[in-house]
Amino acid sequence: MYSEKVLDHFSNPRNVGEIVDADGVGQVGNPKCGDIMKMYLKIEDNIIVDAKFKTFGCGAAVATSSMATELVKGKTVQEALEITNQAVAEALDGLPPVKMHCSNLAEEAIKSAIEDYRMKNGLIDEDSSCNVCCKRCEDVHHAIDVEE
Amino acid sequence: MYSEKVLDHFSNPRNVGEIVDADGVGQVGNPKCGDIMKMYLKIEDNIIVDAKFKTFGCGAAVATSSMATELVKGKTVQEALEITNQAVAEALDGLPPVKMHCSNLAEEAIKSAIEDYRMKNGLIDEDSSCNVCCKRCEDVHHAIDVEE
Amino acid sequence: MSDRNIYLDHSATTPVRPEVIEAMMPYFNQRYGNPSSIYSIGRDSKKAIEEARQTVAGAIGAQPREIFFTGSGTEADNWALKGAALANQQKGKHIITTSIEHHAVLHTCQYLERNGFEVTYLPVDIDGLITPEQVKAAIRPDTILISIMFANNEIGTIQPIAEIGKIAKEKGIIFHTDAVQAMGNVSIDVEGMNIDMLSMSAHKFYGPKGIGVLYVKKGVKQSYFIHGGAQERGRRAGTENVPAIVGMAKALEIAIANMDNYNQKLTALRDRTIREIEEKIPFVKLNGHRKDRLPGNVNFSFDFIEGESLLLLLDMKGIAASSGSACTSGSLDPSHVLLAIGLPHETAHGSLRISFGEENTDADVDYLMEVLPGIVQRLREMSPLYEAHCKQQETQVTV
Amino acid sequence: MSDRNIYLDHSATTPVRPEVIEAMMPYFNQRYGNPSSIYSIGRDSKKAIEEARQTVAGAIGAQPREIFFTGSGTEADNWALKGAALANQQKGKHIITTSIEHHAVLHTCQYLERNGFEVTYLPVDIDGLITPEQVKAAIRPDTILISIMFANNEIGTIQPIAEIGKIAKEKGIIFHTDAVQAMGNVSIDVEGMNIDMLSMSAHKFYGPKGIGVLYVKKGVKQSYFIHGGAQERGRRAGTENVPAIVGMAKALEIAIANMDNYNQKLTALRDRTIREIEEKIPFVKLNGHRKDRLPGNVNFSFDFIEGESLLLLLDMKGIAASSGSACTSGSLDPSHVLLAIGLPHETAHGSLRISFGEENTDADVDYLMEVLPGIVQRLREMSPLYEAHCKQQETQVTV
Ligand SMILES: Cc1ncc(COP(=O)(O)O)c(C=O)c1O
Ligand SMILES: Cc1ncc(COP(=O)(O)O)c(C=O)c1O
Repeated sequence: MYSEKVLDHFSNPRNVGEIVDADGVGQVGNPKCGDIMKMYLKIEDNIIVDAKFKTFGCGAAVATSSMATELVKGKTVQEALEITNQAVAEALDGLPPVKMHCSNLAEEAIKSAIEDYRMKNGLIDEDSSCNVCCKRCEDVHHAIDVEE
Repeated sequence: MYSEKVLDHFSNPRNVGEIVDADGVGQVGNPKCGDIMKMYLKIEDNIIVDAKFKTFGCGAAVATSSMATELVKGKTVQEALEITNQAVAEALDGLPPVKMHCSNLAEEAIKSAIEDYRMKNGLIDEDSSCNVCCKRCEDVHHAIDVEE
Repeated sequence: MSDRNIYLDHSATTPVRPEVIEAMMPYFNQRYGNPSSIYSIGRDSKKAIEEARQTVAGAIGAQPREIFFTGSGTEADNWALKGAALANQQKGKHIITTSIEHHAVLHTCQYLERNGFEVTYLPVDIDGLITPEQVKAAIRPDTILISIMFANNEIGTIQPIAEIGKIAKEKGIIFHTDAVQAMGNVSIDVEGMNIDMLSMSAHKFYGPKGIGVLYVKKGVKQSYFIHGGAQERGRRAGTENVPAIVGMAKALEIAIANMDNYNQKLTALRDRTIREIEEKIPFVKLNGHRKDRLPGNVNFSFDFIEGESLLLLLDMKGIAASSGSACTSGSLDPSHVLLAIGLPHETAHGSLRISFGEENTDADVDYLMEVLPGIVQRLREMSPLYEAHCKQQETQVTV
Repeated sequence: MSDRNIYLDHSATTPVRPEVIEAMMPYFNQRYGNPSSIYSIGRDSKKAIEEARQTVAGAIGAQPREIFFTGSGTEADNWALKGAALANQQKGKHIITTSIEHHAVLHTCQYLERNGFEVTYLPVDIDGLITPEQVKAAIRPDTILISIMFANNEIGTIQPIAEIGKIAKEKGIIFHTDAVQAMGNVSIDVEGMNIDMLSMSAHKFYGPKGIGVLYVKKGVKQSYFIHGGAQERGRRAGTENVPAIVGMAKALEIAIANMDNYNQKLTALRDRTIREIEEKIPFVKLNGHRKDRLPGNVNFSFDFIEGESLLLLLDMKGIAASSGSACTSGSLDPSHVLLAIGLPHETAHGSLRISFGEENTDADVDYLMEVLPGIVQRLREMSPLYEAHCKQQETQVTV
């Protein structure tokens, strides 16, 4: 079901860990849904110089976390915000249809960490905060297995 | 499904044919139901001295015809009337359940031929005639394949 | 008993091809993983199923997503009819079919009738054909489903499926065809023929028993029949029968590749047999359409004799054939198909179906024609109906 | 990737035994006749089926006439529930089952709910057990069916079936049990246990996939599910899957003959594995009853980690296991069984099921225990939940 690349990023995930003095930290997902992604970003001069993650989740969740951290490194904050879930999935040579929501999670984790960075640095209002981890879990689960 | 004995009586049926000067002739069954048995009896001094048959029907119909003619030969009319369908089936080492009605046919053929003999010889009233070939076909067919 | 062994009942079932058995073997105890499992041998099974699905889809011009494996042709028919009926009952409760469908369709229709649906059973002509016009005339505003078999299992008649599909499409009515007998014998293109659902069964084309397929065109509204696990994208539950699925695809692949040769060969055997029976045996009637029929199908009625006796005597000579559908021999009723083409009951009881297959040769027909006329004659001599007929003839002659 | 190949997922499916394959082989292309046919090779098939039916009946103390072959365990469950519901709806529309049934039963119940039936899903205790008293209390005047699985496929818990059967009998309610996981592992006597209907599936006891059985006690009112030909005495239509039927009987015969040895061996492997996991890995919880459980079943939750990742890493070490039921892995929902025994969602996601079988040895457990603790540790180190837990612990310690 998984591509070679997914399996590679799952079994040898890049950038696992914490950044103790991270400039932005984002956590998305819900343990009830079986996946949580926590992303740590180190940002200097608007450029993401380091990224690390911790993930509780399936193979695809781990692999997309790994790939997402790889993708953001070296990018400006604006560039990083433009990374779509499609881009993460494509960089992994695709994901099985039932696992596509994991790539959403990666996109959301990036956004959430950047938002944290911006908030800490007074770059946006606190209440514009997009609560990215919305009712994704229920949405996803109900899309499957429904009689047509 | 058929016993060896049924197959023997089917493939080498005894007493096939007509008796041109028969004392009693009985025909039962219905071509619509897929079986007709015609039995010819030669009766002397109340004893059945010869029996022959013609049958249109399945393997069991042919075999029971053959066995029935064997069974009646040498018997008195009264004895012959006592031959049951069970007896015919048993003499053949049994019949598959769906084919048990064929042994009914044999019993009825004997009775019908004897009745014909009796009628011709003024031994019974014409209107006491038991119309043995009744709605057997429908009965039988509807007993099978019905949802419980 | 005979030392011959000539199988002439390929419409009842076929032997599994050696190549098919070979393809199945590894899936019994080497690649035995449950396809729902994520570990390596589970993924192997999953992959095998998806490849099989692709092969089956390709054989009828469908998409793999439109192919659902079932436990038999009968299950496919049940699912097609009950699934479409239940899912579309708001729209209407009227179904159109024919009077010569296999019991898998007919008895399902009767079940639906007991549950509030109304079914029109189109009559067929003397050859077993229905016309597109008949279908068109039967359509009502509340018609939700048309189910018409591709080729008949007893008399082999092939229906004008493409024309019927066109009508169904015009009227926006779901069109199902039971192609259990047609698969491997007739080219089928579900797109071109406007077929919405199609049933098949592997054991009719040298595949294993206990595996079938229902094709369901994308977008067709249909409820599920077997509920449970998420197999077949949640639409048909139950651990997948991996060896049988692989075997079915292999058998179909070979059947499609060889179809032209196979048909040519079977048609020759068929036409020769029909010709010789008509020449050598009196009081016979060919059942089914003389041209629009399955390449391997021969079906005759022999007046004055009964089918089972005929089969038993043929069996004693080493020839396996059938009388009406093998599937119905558990019943005592004469074939509903033969009654539908207008045969009187007694003639319907006296039918013989010969269905040729791959391993048959002209020598088999030689042998059949050596024994059949004698067997028919022998049974006629034992038949009171033949006696009556002969006496009547005599009377007519002497008068 | 590993060169080891250790299969620890026998509850998902089992390899077909060589003796079973051997028994099946002749029926693919030598004795391939349709059992409904009256000629010699048809009769051979028929005889093989009837012998198989006798074997299966004998294994559970039933009469051969009460055994019906189906295309899967799932079909048997669907038929049992839908058949009894439809045939008895005049009497009432209430059904009792449990919240931990296999989806084949649960989703069928949901289907029946959508069609006007009312279903009580009995909750289970922390070990996955229900009590006879719960069943008794749930019975209403309109209860027509009780369906309670013999042994659970995920956590292995075995229910008090005989006691429940007794209650059902007293109240005159039809009692069905899904014994798909129990067959071959537990002695079953349908008479003594007052079971009216029982489902089984051959691929769970080293038989082939795609074949199941529904036992229906004589006299139980039940409508048919698959309509068509007259096979299985007209109650389950479709050409019989002769090789699979023969294989199922052979597999069951061997399973019953070896049951004591088999159970002893599996119980030892199971108990050792449970003990060692509890000793060597922190933050674990055994799921299912410690004693009343299937001999080969081990099911643990590992806090802070997710099951699929665990399975993938085990697979990379050559170990095949499962997380919840293999049949449900197409879905993203955490196991309904683990939720029913009271696990929080996140813990339910982190479960591992190991199910031992015939070919497993102590060396397999050695190897499992060599790799499992490290894999769990590795995933925990990657987990934000474990990080949060550790930080909390630290805070508590420093305060
Ligand atoms: C308890 C239980 N019931 C039913 C089934 C369904 O059986 P099958 O997959 O043969 O349809 C399974 C296994 O998948 C099971 O474990
Ligand atoms: C036309 C037709 N439909 C359906 C079936 C049923 O197929 P199966 O026996 O595989 O269930 C058959 C054969 O038996 C058939 O000939």
